[in-house]
Amino acid sequence: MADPSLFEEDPQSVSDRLQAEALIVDVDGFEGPLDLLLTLSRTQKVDLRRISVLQLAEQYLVFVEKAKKLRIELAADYLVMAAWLAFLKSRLLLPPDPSEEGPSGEELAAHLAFQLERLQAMRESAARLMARDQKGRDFFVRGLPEDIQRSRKVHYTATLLDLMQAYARIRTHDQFRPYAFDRDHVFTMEQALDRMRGLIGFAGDWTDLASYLPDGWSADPARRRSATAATFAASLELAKQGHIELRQSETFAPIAIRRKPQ
Amino acid sequence: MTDAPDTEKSLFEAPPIAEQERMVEAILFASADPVTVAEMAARMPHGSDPAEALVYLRRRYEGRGVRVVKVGDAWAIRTAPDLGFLMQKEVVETRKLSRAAIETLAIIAYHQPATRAEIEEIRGVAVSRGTIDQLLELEWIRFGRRRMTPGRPVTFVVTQSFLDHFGLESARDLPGLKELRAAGLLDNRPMPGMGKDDDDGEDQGGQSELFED
Amino acid sequence: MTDAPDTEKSLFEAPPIAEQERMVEAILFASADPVTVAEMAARMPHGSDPAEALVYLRRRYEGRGVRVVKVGDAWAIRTAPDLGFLMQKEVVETRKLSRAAIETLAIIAYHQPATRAEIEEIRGVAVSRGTIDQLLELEWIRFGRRRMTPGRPVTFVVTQSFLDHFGLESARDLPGLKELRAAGLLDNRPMPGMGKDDDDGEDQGGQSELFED
Repeated sequence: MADPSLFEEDPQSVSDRLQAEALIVDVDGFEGPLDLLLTLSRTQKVDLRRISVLQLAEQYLVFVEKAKKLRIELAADYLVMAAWLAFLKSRLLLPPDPSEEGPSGEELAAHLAFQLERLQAMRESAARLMARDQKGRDFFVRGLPEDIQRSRKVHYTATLLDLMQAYARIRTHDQFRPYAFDRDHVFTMEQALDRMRGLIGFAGDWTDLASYLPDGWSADPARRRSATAATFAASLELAKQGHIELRQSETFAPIAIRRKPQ
Repeated sequence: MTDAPDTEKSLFEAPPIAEQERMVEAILFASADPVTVAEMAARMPHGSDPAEALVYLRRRYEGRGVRVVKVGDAWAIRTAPDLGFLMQKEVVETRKLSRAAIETLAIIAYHQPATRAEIEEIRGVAVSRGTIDQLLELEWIRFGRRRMTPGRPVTFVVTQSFLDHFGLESARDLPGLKELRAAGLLDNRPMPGMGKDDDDGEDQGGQSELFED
Repeated sequence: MTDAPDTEKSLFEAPPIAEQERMVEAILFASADPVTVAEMAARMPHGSDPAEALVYLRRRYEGRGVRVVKVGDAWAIRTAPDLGFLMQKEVVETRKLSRAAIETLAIIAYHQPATRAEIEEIRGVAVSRGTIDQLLELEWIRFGRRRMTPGRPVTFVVTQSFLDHFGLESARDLPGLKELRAAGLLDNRPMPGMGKDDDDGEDQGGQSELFED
């Protein structure tokens, strides 16, 4: 709001100033430009549907001018409304230009009148609503409500989609842990080496390499193949390191190994 | 259930309607908040028809010191408004609502579902966060479905508590609603030259849907 | 007042006794605590006789769902004792089945009859007793025939309730892995050279074999 000292610099007469002040005294009391327009419209004392928007625009612009003179800072939306009303005023005053795009001044004015009427209607409705009998003021609820004792029962639920997704999850889990999968059916050379190092100490005599396959790896063909290959590779490694000797009587004959005599 | 064709008989015989009326009476007396027919049915013996019992109960309390009132799709017992003067002791001091809050509430009630932008357009001024918060806190409004327009704005609708507080059976019973609609004052009329007609159609759909019961 | 027993007449006309009865009814309804006759008289219009109104009110509520009862030297409205059962409510809470349970259920559905060891082998993790119990209790699985293998382990199969709940005609209607993949439920791509489709075929084969009974 204005600093009182501002008024002293103002060249206006006392009565002018009082009049101006009367208008803006409650500028804070207005809830935006539409509210101000609605208040100004009351001076016309007509049905809002028959209001003169041109006259209303004039009143509003005068108001804003006065506020400016008093160096009252108006919120931006008041100024936006002023600019729009100035534009509307010019449209309403000038004969319509057929080449001009957009809605006519009359259409815009009608819309403004509609907005004012609607706001007014909502105000009245709000007042009527608040005038109704209200709970806790005019009518009352049970003062001594009885608690309902609750016993809890849990109801579990799952959808078909949940079920299918769960199954898909399990199956993909199996298939897309390839390393884990490999470990199930693949006997690595490292494993074979570890195993044979522990066993060759007892292999003084020629022994069939096949007997070094780990337990449980001979039944399933895939596992047997993997274990055989790993064990054979491990035996080559051990021979290379000079720990064992290998022999095979003919092609495809069983391979035998023994500890290399020290 | 008792009206069901006689050929089929329920395993559990529903209690006589007079007994059901007593039950509904007890349930409503015991609760400070409105109770739905479904909630009553869930608590009453199998085969009970609380809706029918309510018809009798409501009639029984006509003109009495307390009344059976409908609140949305629920029911409650409330003291007769003309006896409010006896209850000074029970009066709950409610925080005084600001003018902005009252108007915002009315706009939501009459235009529901309403977006914040729509409220602001009608009032011609920004709605402060606190106003909406206050109404939400009072549980007089709640979030409705998002509007299927760009930005998918949230909407607000009034609640059962709102109906209960203002003694309304449904949002259709808002004072002057019919007149306002007839006068076109509840239309979402866009500013000429700012075609928002798509919005409009949906609005109307949403609204009548909510008001239809 | 015409019913008033005494000859003394108040300066202020007291309301008719029927009206006083309404007032007592509203006061007792809205009060959080029992109300004495003196308190009622203090709140009611001058000349009222709440004690007399109470006599009428009590009679009116005889046999109703609530009763007017004396608590010490005060009065209150209370639920009729035979309707106490209405004040108990069973709260049904809906919860999602745990991941362990849904996976176990899925395995039984796809591989039935399945033993616990088989379920554990497929899930790659132990199945807790509680999980099986929960599914049994939900009546989504039941015991099938014992497997004719060492230890004669029990098997589990899905029930009619299961089929009803999941909207299936039979467990064979469950989509196979191929279909799950087509539906985007198996979004992982197979490792090159890991003929997954063989797997699928095997599944189907295994399954139908199992279902032949």
